[in-house]
Amino acid sequence: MCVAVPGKVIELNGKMGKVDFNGNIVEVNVSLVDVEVGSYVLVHAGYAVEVVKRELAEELSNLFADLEDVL
Amino acid sequence: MCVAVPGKVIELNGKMGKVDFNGNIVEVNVSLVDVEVGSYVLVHAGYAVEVVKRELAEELSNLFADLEDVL
Amino acid sequence: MINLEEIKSFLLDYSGPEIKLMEVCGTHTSTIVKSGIRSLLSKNIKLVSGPGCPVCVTGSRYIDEAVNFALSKDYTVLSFGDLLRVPGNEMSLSEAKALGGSVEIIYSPMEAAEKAINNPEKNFVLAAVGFETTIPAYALLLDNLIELKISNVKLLTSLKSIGPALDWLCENESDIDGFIAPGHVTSVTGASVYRHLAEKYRKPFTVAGFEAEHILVAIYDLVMQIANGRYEVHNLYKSIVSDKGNEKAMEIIGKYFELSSSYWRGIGIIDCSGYTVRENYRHYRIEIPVREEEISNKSKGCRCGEVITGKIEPYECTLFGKGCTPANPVGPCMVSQEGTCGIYYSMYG
Amino acid sequence: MINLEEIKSFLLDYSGPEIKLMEVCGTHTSTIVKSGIRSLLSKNIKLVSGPGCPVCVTGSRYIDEAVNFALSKDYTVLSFGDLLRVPGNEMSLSEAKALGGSVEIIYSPMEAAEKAINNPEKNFVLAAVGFETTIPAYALLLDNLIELKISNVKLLTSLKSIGPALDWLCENESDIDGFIAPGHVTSVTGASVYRHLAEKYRKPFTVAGFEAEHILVAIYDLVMQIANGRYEVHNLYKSIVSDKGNEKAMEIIGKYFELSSSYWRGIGIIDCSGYTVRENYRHYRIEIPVREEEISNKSKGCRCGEVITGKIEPYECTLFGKGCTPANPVGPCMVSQEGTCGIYYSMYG
Amino acid sequence: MGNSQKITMAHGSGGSATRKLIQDLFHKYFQNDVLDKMEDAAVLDIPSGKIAYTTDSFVVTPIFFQGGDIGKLAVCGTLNDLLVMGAEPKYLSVGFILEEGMDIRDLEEIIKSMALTAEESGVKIVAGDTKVIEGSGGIYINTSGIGLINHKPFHTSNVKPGDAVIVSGSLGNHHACILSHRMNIKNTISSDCAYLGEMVQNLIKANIEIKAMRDVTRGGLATVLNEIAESSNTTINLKEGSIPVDPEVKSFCDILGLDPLYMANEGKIVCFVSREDAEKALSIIKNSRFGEKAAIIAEVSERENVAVTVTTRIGGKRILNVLQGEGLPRIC
Amino acid sequence: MGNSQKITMAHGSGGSATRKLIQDLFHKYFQNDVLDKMEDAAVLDIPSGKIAYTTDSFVVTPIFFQGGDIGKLAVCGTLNDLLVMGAEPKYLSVGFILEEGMDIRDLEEIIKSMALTAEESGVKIVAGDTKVIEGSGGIYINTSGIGLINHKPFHTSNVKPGDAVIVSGSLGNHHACILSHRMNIKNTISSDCAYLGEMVQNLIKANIEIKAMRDVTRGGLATVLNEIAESSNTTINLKEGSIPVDPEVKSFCDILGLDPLYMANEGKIVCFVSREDAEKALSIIKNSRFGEKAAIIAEVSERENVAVTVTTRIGGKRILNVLQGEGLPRIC
Ligand code: SF4
Ligand code: SF4
Ligand SMILES: [Mg+2]
Ligand SMILES: [Mg+2]
Ligand SMILES: [Mg+2]
Ligand SMILES: [Mg+2]
Ligand SMILES: [Mg+2]
Ligand SMILES: [Mg+2]
Ligand SMILES: [Mg+2]
Ligand SMILES: [Mg+2]
Ligand SMILES: [Mg+2]
Ligand SMILES: [Mg+2]
Repeated sequence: MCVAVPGKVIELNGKMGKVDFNGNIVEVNVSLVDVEVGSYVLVHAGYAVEVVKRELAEELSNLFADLEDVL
Repeated sequence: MCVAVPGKVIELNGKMGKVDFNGNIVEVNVSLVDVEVGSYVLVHAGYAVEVVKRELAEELSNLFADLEDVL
Repeated sequence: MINLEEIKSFLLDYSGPEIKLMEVCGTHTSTIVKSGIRSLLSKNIKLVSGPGCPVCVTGSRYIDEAVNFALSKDYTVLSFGDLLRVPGNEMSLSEAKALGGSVEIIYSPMEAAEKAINNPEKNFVLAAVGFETTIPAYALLLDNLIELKISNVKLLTSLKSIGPALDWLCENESDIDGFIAPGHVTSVTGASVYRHLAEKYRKPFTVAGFEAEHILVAIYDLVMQIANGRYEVHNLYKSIVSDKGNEKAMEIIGKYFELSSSYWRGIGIIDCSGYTVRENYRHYRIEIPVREEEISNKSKGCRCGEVITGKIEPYECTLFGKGCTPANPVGPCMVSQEGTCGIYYSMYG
Repeated sequence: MINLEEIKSFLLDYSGPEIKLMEVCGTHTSTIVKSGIRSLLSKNIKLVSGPGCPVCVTGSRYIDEAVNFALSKDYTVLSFGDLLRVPGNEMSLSEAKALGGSVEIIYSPMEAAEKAINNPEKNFVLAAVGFETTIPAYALLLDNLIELKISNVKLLTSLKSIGPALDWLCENESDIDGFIAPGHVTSVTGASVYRHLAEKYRKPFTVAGFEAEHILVAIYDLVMQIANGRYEVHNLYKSIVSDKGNEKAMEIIGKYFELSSSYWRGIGIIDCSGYTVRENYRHYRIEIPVREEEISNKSKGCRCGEVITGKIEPYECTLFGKGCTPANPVGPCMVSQEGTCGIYYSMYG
Repeated sequence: MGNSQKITMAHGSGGSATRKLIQDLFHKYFQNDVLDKMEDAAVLDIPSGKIAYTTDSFVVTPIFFQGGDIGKLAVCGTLNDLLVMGAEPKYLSVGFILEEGMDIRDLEEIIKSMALTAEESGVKIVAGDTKVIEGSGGIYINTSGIGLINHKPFHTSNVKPGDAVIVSGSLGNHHACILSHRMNIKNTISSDCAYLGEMVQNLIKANIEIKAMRDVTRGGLATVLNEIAESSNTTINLKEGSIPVDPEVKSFCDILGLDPLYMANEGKIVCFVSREDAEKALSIIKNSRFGEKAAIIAEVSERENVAVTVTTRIGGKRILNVLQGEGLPRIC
Repeated sequence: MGNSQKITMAHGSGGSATRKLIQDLFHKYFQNDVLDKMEDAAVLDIPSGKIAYTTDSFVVTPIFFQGGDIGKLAVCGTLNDLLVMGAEPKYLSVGFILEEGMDIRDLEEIIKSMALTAEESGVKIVAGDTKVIEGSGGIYINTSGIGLINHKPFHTSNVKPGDAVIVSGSLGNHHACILSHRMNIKNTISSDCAYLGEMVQNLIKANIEIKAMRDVTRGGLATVLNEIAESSNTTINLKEGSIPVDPEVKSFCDILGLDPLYMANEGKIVCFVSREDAEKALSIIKNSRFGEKAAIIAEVSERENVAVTVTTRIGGKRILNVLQGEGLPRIC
């Protein structure tokens, strides 16, 4: 249900946009996020839930720094 | 379309009757003919078109007499 | 008393003047072909087929209407199987069905009531074709619909009366010497309907049953009448047919239907030759205007009209067996089980 | 800075007081099981699963309603695939489909608009289940339906808010020492929603992403917080989750939906824990009363309620793997891809 | 659980539900040393020589009818196709395509019936497959079969002028039976669905030289005779009066305007033998199971310009063509 | 005529329309000395020994997809099933079930594709059947196949502790390709649908002792490995990191929450060889057509209390069960 994955916005067309997930292109409603072409967004059930602030590799390598911040 | 065959009335139930064609029993609307159980009727498209006055064998053997009558 | 063998040798050896007889009814055509009756006749006795197949005389526009209902999501068309492959201007009901249109085959018009009751959310259009034999069945259906207050069935009619068509033929095709009258239609209308035609056009009419013997005897009777200059109406199907017919059946036809002008494929519009649902039952009818029709593109080159009127035999049509086969029919005469071209094709290949 | 290997050895060797953590989100449960994370933890760290699978917390009466619409000739039910095999009191949507009911699987609520446009003669009922992650998609659909004046789609809702459920859990299940907060729901609501709970119940909340590393780090963080007597809300999914969440998304939820009391399977009715379509859009909503439910006959013996609230693990249910398997589920927890029992069954057999 | 009584898409997933279906039904009833191995293909020992190999799919509705069911039909149909080539049927494969909503108890009945028919016929079901499609509870079955040919194979090209044509029984019963169900006409017409192994075996044992043989199925006798006349370049002359048709079937046909010569059978063969062997062959067939009503119905002559002719009851002559246009749906 | 472009019930009648369809399509493209005889069964010469025999039905939608179509699938699927038993595929039967409304040009494309695939694979289509059912233009194909076994047949029971497991390429491509069409996700994922004859031939020629082989189809790798572990009474230990999955397929799976280990393939085998042969076998497969991405993914150990285990990327351990519940419909 709450499966959601990050992809790259490659086209914008009003409320709708095309998002690329490693070569898989999906029509997505982007009206709830502020994005431009090239942004990464988290997509769930056909709409962009959030802008992704950093890619997965970066996210994981920063995870330990984030941990240190909160501990 | 105008395929019609004679069968024997074996059951009457108001407008409807059961007609037996050599063991094939069909529900038939009999409201346009005066029949009783045991009568033969000519059936077309689910209704009895006419009472059959004589069976096929009799019909064919009388055919030549009928011909003589008209000739 | 003459017997079958004597009649057979008479008909095979007949060397009098050439005689052309028309069997009006498609079921007669079928018996003639299935029994190989032509092989039992002198070549001086010619049998031609008439407009007695209801499917064959139906116009292409009627098929178009039925096809539109089939393709519309809101309607289901109920039809006799024979009508399914008749080409309209765009396609047949069978093609409409293959394209996802809704068409259901029925065997008796009265099934429509049951279907309507069991599927109240659907709207049914009954493709109602036929002659006086079949029309009482539609009348009985209407009776039933009214009694049970069923409102989701309507009739799309192309119903025909055989008498006016025979009148037209007698008027226009003077080389037909006599008629084998259709046994089952006549059981409803009564044999007396032919008397006026017999006298007006001085042609004999013999009502026949559907066994091979019936046909042979009727041909013999007609040949003898013609030889003797007679033009009487003879009833040689006594077990079923009476002079006055089935009056109850004619009455219920009259209750629900009225005579109207009607288009016959290959003939044109004939006054008072069709039946439509009466005005007071208009809730059950779908209106279609009566119009002259061009031969449609789909049946270019089809000579059904001439086959139906006894002018040609099917194999005289250049499409017969080539462009036109039962699997890929061009005209309705190739489609129906009673269509002359179809019958000829399956028997003579 | 600590690294993954150090965290792994810490968690495996941990010998402090027994700690019980709840991962609220079904997708977290899935990562935990798929990555074999339990095999990497000391037995003093126990993970239990929470009510974070929307399918699992849905009542059987809701399924009954959907089944009725599927079986009625007038409606087609649109549903996420996960919901299809959840048993109602009579049957599941999948069984209704096998019986001829009309059910179509969708992947995004927004597909409903397209289906409605392409099939104007049909009436669609959208089985709308989900948490705050999914609810904006329904709101966007309603936006679309209104804009395009589409009137043949209605929502049958069982929409939940995760906050009130966590509140209930903190109140009622005091032996849970900390929560792995659901990453995706939190991206919409914002991490701040947990602050009030953390303080009220003195329990730590750590928001985590969905890679195995995220989970390990979150567990480590929670263990450390507990060890140090802290009860803070930590966000360890910074690439997606912010403190205030997606305000536009929360706004559109508020435009079309209002909070209402809601029935949670295994828990009961919780005030203000669900969302229903607002009165001014009632044309798009199907009313269903909120009622306490008995365990249905169909799921006699099912302990889903205890699984959902972290009281037991699936294999403690006597039906697990015997009467209850994904092929023949007794409770919703065995059905859904996010249902704890189903996840356990496919990984541990 | 209601779930267990109807087929759902899960049964076609290839996963645990499929496995359970296979174990509970196919494995249970079709068990034999080969199938039990459950490999991707059956491994069979075959003596060197010729084999016959054929396939047919079965889509009849109703799936249960007087005298049989779709399962029995699927076994008999393929076995008879092997038989008429002169082969001894040995192995069958079965492919089920099930529509969602199929009743699992019905499926079990069908499988039982297939297992029983296979056993009675001395063949093994050694390979199988099941798929589920969306729909409304229907079932389609494909069978393929392998038979061993231990003597000269029968070939339609062997047919020569002078040969006699024997039909093994009355025509139209299967077709009439199926249509009766569909059109709600009550009668006692039973499908002739049967495996004719014993009959053919008896002919072979008696050293009758069988020129050619065909089972008379879809398209009816008319279609089969046309095919044989074409492939042997002969003309077949049928005597209308000699063709066996049960009176109940005859009347059924009259009601609907059907011709038994075009109707499907599922346990009838036509057999071509020399004129000399004809009477002996006839009496062997008549004394075999399912052969009581056999009759000599035609003779073969030099090719005229048509394939099949009929001498009618009243002595007329006509051509007998193949089935034209639309047959009635789903009879086999 | 429009009639000629869509399948109607008449094409299933067994009469002239059926004949015309057979002549215009099946006969035209499938021609070979056996099929051309058009008898009720094909007569085949078989050397004495063992044969492999299998059947499968194919119900995939869409019927045309990136990398293949239902016809190619129906040929490759059955040939691969013969292949993995150690047989050399020789003959195929084909049963078509066509829904009314099927586009005849589409049917022609499918038949062409089957003919081409059969030819490339060196097999003959020797028996066929066509039925028409009501519906909305769909097509279902059953194939059965016969192969000759010229050496020791492969059997899953040969698998022993210590053996290595090789998968011949990346997983999930066929399944992802089919689902992409259905869910309107644009990508370049192509079905892996292929006949793997060359690959297996190369292994045999190199004298690799193949213990067992399976094509990895419906139910995915997880299901196949479980079946083999059960039938050989071993445990198979999979290394998560070693399993080849294309990045595009991986992302596709992430979008829908799918697991490539449960997804169908149509041109992938798993091959069990001794540890000693493993590297050599791997390099042979890598150098064969369709084998570039092959990998050693697991090893076999003494039976523990579970069938298949996985060592995960982060070093966790878990059980890998067979596919549970509903797979997504009509993938093969
Ligand atoms: S053969 Fe065909 S085209 Fe010619 S008249 Fe008859 S129906 Fe028309
Ligand atoms: S195993 Fe089944 S019955 Fe037991 S709690 Fe889970 S879902 Fe309910
Ligand atoms: Mg319609
Ligand atoms: Mg419904
Ligand atoms: Mg066959
Ligand atoms: Mg057959
Ligand atoms: Mg046959
Ligand atoms: Mg299979
Ligand atoms: Mg197989
Ligand atoms: Mg296979
Ligand atoms: Mg396989
Ligand atoms: Mg066949």
